[in-house]
Amino acid sequence: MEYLTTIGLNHYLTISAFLLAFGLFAVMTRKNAIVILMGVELILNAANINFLAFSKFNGGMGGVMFSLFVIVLAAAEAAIALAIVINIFKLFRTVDVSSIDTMKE
Amino acid sequence: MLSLIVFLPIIAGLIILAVPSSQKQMIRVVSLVAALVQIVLAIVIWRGYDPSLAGIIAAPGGSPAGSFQFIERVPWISIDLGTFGKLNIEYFLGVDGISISMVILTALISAIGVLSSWPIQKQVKGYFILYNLLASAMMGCFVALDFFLFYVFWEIMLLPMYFLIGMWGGPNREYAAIKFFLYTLFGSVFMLLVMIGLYFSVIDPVTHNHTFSLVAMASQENYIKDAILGPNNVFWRYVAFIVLFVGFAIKVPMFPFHTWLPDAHVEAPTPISVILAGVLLKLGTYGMMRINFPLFPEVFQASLYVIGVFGAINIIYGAFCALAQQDLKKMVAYSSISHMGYVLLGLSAANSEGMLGALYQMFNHGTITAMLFLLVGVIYDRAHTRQIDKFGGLASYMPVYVGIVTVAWFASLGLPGLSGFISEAFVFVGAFSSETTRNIAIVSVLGIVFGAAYLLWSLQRMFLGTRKPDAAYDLEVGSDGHEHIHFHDWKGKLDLDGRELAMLVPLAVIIIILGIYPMPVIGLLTTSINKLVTVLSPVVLTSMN
Amino acid sequence: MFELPSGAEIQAIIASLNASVGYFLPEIYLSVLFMLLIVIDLMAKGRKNNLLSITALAGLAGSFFFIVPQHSMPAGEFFFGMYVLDEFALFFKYFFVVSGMLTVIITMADEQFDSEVRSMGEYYALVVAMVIGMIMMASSNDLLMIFLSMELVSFSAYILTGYFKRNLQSSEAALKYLVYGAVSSGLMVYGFSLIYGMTAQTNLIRISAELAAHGYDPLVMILATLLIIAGFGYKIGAVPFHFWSPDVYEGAPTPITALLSVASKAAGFALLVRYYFVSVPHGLQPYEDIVGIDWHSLLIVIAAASMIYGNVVALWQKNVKRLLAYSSIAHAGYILLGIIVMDKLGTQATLFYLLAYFLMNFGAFYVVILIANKTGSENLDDYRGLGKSMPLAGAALTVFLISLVGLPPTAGFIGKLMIFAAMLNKGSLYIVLALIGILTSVISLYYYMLIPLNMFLRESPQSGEKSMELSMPARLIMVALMAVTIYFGLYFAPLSDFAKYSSALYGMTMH
Amino acid sequence: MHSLIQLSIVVLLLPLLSFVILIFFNKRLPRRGDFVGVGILGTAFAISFYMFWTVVVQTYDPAFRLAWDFTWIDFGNVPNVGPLKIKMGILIDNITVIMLAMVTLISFLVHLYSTGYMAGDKHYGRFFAYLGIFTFSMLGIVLSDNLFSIYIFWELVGLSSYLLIGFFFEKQSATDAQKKAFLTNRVGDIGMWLGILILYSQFHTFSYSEIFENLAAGKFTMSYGWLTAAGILLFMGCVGKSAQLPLHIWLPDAMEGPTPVSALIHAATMVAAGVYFVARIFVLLTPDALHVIAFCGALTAFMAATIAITQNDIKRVLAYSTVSQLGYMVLGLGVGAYSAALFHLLTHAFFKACLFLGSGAIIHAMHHEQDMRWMGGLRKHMPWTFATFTFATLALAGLPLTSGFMSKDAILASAIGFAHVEGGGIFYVIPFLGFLSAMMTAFYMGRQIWLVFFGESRTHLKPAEEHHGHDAHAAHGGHDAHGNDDHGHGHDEHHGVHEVAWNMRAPLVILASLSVFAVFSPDPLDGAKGWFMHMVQTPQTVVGRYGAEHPKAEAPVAAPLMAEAAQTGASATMTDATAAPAPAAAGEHAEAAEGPVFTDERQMELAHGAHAAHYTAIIISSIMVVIGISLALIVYAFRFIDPERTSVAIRPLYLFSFNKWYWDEMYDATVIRFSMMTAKMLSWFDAKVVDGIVNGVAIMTRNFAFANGSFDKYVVDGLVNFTAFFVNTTGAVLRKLQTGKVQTYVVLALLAVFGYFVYYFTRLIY
Repeated sequence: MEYLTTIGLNHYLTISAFLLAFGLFAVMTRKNAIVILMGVELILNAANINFLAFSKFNGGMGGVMFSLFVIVLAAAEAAIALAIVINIFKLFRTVDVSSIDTMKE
Repeated sequence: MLSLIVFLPIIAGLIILAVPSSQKQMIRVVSLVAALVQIVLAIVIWRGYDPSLAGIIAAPGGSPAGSFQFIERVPWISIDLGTFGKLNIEYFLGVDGISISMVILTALISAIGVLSSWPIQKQVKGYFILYNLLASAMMGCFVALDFFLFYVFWEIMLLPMYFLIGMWGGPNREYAAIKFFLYTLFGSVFMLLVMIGLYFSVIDPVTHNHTFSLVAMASQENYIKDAILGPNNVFWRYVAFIVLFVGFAIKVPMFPFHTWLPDAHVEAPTPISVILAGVLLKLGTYGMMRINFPLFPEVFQASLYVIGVFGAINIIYGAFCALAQQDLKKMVAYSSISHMGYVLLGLSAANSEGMLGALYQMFNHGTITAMLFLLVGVIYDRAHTRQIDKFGGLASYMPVYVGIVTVAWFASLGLPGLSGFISEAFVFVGAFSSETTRNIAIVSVLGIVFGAAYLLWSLQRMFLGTRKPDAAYDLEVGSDGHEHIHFHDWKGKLDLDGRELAMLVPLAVIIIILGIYPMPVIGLLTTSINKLVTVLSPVVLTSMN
Repeated sequence: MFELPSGAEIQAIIASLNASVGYFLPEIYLSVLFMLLIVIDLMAKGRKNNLLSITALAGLAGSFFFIVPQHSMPAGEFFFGMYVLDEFALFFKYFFVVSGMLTVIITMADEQFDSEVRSMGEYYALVVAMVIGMIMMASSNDLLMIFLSMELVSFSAYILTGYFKRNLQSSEAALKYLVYGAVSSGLMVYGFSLIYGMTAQTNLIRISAELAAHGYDPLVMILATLLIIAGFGYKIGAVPFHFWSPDVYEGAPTPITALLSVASKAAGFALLVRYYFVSVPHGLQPYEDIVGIDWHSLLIVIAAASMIYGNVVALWQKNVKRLLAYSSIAHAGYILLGIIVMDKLGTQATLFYLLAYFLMNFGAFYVVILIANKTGSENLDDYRGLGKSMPLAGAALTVFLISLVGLPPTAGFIGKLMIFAAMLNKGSLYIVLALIGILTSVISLYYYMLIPLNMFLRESPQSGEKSMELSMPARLIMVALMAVTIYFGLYFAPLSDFAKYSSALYGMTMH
Repeated sequence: MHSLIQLSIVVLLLPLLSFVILIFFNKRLPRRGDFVGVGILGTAFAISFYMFWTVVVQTYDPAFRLAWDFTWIDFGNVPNVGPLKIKMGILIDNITVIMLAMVTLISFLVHLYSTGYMAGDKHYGRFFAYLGIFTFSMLGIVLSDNLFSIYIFWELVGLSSYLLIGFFFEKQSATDAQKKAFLTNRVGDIGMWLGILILYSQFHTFSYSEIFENLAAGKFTMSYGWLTAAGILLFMGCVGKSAQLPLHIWLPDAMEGPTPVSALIHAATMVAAGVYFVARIFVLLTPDALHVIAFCGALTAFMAATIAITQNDIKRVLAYSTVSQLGYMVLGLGVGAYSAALFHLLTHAFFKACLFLGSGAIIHAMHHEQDMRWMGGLRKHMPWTFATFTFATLALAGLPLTSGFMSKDAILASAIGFAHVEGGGIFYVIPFLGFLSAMMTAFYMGRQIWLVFFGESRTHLKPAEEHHGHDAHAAHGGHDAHGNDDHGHGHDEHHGVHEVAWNMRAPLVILASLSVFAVFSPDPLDGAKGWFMHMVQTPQTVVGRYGAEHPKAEAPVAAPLMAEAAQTGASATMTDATAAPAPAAAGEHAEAAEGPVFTDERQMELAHGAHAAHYTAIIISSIMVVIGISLALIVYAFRFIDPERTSVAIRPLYLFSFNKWYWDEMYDATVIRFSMMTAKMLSWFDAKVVDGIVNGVAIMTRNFAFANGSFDKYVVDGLVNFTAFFVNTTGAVLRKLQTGKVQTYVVLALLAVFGYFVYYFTRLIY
């Protein structure tokens, strides 16, 4: 029962792996652009968890710094993404990415 | 000197670039002048050429100076590549017995081509710019002694040719042009790999650097034993040889890579057909003699029989195909496939007679086929058709034309007294004298008959007899009671006019003179040919490795 | 758990920061330029004058003033190993600045902007931002820095791609680019996190040292590497991470397409080279890779796939921009060949090829824009008969395409020559790969020649003999590009010397 | 340079000069410049007659020989061969001189004759030009001293024959005939060329003398079979030119040419060139080769004679008789009767030329009527022609007191001797066929004389459509009006049939008088006593040592002697004959001393055999001739036998002969059709298969779903191998991946990553 009481690296990694999987799942299956972007956020956060966990267990501040930057960039990305999606909605009257395929082959 | 003769047309092209495109006559004249000057230069080179120097490989001591002539050698690009020496590309021109005749031929045919381009009215400016570019590139190929330089010229030829066929060609020209382009490019891209491989395998005996110099590459002792194309690396040497051979064979064109030729010829305008048959095809066999064989002599010795067989196939196969053609130009195209077969056969003999025959055949085929295509062009201009059975009885109405036709036709079927015969004769002499190719020679002799067959047959159907009912021209009885013919919408002179004579007569004269006394040309070649044979002979190889 | 740094340490940090700033001047300068442009835009609101573009152009040109002195500086890392300065980085600084300038120039030529957008607004600022980002990509020596710079480039690129707000294709392109980019950068970061986890390092050089010194879990290594490759592959647009590029290239404003297809691709390669060479421990020979992950064969597969796929699919394209997009995928493959060889000559060849590619691709896009200005179309069929109405453009385009095919006498030919030379120099090891390269380039001939074929060999359906005369500056630029392309095809010593000089990476000695 | 050499060069070049002048300027000259041709040929004849006089009459030496050559092509120092030069040159010996005189004389006479015969033709001037180039090349053959130059002139003769046969090029039949002639000759030339190649590949020289020396010295390293092959192949050249089996088919058709041409080329000179050539290379023919030659000649002589019997066209009869006579000559060479064969060549040249010119006169007088069935009774109208024609006929038939008698008889005698020497059996077929054809010759010539000159005119019997079927008025260059006019007159009693003018009559007389025995030999029964047989003697073979059957010849003693013989142009001298020990000769015949004495046993025996058979031959042949002539008289003069009914009675035989043994039909059915089929097949193959394969299975891709027109047209045909198809497919499939849906892209990328992962994972585990 020891491994339950003390939370080890693997727990973190497992969670991040799950997050990554969810994120990818969302990106691949959801039609709504917004949801897809949320999926992307999940992926980034999975990475964050990794960084933090590793930096906690191997020592050193690198991971923490990295996660901070990732969070910031995620925010910026979200902003740009929303702008583009809104523009898309204006033009296409939908945010269903699978129906936005005027260019192909 | 050589630089001048190579770049003269390009200079002309630049001048034309400056001329407003409305000044058609001006443009033509500029090109003509350039071409004539080129001929003069060629004659100067011919007179100044010393037949006693062999060429092919460097003189003892590794410097080409004692062996090649009119050498121009300046470092072109020299880059330090750190761990493995420098990348040395030289601007290296020179002539020896193999190239001298081709230089003369190229100058001659280019000039003839300009004359025969006279009637072209569509986008004259562009046409002559491309034409001059082409002329320069061809000349460059024949005098380049640096593989890199050779390759550059070789590739530069493709594009003008593509446009010249594609823009000024017949109805199906797009197809022919792209086909020509893709075939020849396919042949040459692999050459690029071989070229690089050779570069890393060869050391210049003088500078002790890697080099692209064909002269250095031609002597086996300059090879690094274990390099990728070094003597020990037998497998890749064979591969390289085959790759090069295919590359050149496509240009020749050798069966089964020949199918681009008839299309290209049928679609190309007359002057381009002349250039194509007169010079470009020679580049294939020239490349073999200059690059393919001397660089891989042992592989060459091993593959004599195969080459000979392909030569024989070309001869017979081309003749048969020509026999079946309805389109005169297509027939001539196949005939030149057949005639280039003789060159291959002669090369496969690997002895002086054969090689000399082959080289001389290259020259003669240049003049003769040029004449044939010009004559086809003459009749096509008038009748707008080349269907053999759309004519008949022209001999009565265009005596001069038919007279020259007879000369050309008989030259093409190898009639003694005309230059074609001598070369073919020596090809056979050589091929028969070599044990390897004796049987092939015996078979190929059939080509003589079938060659005569299709030529005489077309001669009879088009020019002898009487007018066919559905002929391409009308028969009318003139005021003086004599019969005349006239072609629909042909305003010009019925029989040959001055310009056409100016193109045809010189060629005819050359063909006859060289048929009676070939030494003026052969005298230039013999030393080099003997040298080449020595370089290729197995004895020498064994002594080297 | 983290103890605060002592005053002395802080002093040291500040000192080193001060020292480092000297190495960072060009980037700082460009950032200033970036803000300046925004300010100008705010002041000259809505008005369509060339003020912005001229400023951008001059400003970018001005950055040379800061870049050139850096040659004298010793190669080394600064900002605590975040950032390096070496010949390799310098090369790309020039590369990106010049491509930025060219982008500005061809933007000025593009009339589509007049119809599509009301003001150029932040357009030039974003271009500059992208340039900064790419420069940083080329010089970053730390996972964090890589991530930051990549995102900087990507974000500006997203916006620029979608810059034609009312244009369906442009917006769609932006969305696709965004989604795809976001996902792949996310994956990359995840990969980074794994690397960090194994080595507790983010600095490439130390990562390499760590990996070499202590062991690592091969399985995790594989996963990390693949995820990182996914990120890089998306930047360089190599198969199978290329899918975004055709649509984006087609949809984006043509100058941006040019910028993406040349500069951001090049940035990706810079990144790849640095990461692959520096962070992955190597023996003397590339194929003596560390166990568990085999970058070498991985890249070979990617390269071969890119060359074949790009060229083969390009055969089908009817839209010239899209056609060039596919060709750029193929070229990614060719460039990879140089990286795979992974020696001095290979790197040199890679850089040289990038330069040649830079010339011919910008040239091609420029002519495409000029033609689109006149005909309002990028469709192959609308190119029919253009050779007559605009011969100069036709000639120029033909030269650029010939160069793309890799025929003499053009820079493109030399590029291929050097790449293949680098491969054959390794003996018969890479001959098969070289053969693929050769064969695919024959295929490429066909679709490239389709354009001259339409321009020259075919008559335009509406036989209007109206000759579309181009403006004098446009002609000059075109001729200049054409001349340079041919000049470097005939005398390429300076370029290749430059490439050789630049093939020195900090923290790695190449053989 | 010896003066004779210089003269011979002049003689050689004069006709060329005439050609050059006439081909370019005939329109500008008065009378279309015919006088140029006649004048130049006259000069040429005068010079060559001077040569003939100096050589034959003054220096009366069988060993006479002059040679001169110059380097034509210098190969330099050829590896494995050493210095190599291709020489051209002139060889003058007795045969040369005699041929020279003969050719120039006949050519001159034909020129003269043509001024009358061809008068008013559209291309009158060009005709003389062609005659000029022909004479030039013929003289070239006669004078050349090596195989290469003789091959050159060989082909040139072919060319001029081509031009002259097709002189009336508006006539389909004429153009067909000229093409046929050229191609058939080419077939023969191939063989000749291969023969030359065999010899060259051994000795790296073309010159007769050097080849003979090397052979005599035993330097021929290939097998005896190759040597025989070389002989037979060289002989093939003669088969083509001299119209021997199976390549004789072109000669009768060649009668489409103007009649003077037939006289000059296809009777007297060119066709004889084949025989001359075989004589030149006689010494290197192995016994086996000689056997082949002998049989070929005999069969030809026989076949042609049988055909000649049933022909109606006056010229065709003569043509086949020419073939038959050439057969005699070849037969003669085959059986080793070297001098006899050449003798027959000479005599035949004169009387056959006379016959052709005579027939030409008749045709001319009959307004281009050539069919003997519609002639008759001409002796009253054309006495000169009648006389000369008849005498020439007798010579041809070989009646005593004519030149033909002596030569033909000499050949037949040697044939008998040959059969003896070879040990009889099958070899007796040769003399048998010889005599048989002698009889038939007499018969068909008698028939001809009678049909043409005796009886009453049968012009009116000619059916109208036949009339036009046979009219040759196109010979007047398509002057329809004029031609029809002539035939309009045709019906009433020989209106306008008259003796020809002097310029056509004189040649007849000269040629006829040259067919008298006295010209060649004092003894009407024995040509061997004449100057010709003395001047032209069978040379020593140089191949005696090769092959198993002559061990004696390989004795070292023989070698130097043979080398000696070879050096003197391979013609044994009297001094040799007297000096050399002649063991076999001593006993049997005293006359043996007159003939040359051979070191080669076989040749020795042949000589004696011929001698022994001399009188036998005379008797048999005379009987045969008499039978033949009397048969002709019985049938056509006294009409004891009705030819029509006979022909019906033996219809199959008649048809077989009348249709020329169906040779043409056979060739059409086999060779020609085969070639044309092959050609069609191959060109189809080329267009469809080769192009198709090389261009990558165009068909398959053409039906390919996504392929748009331009694509497969350009790429598929363009790309230079199967990749086209591959590329096409993959391209079409791969581009489907680009769905335009961004999520698909992500999925695909992830799949790729996953794929890599799995791959490495497995590699890691195993």
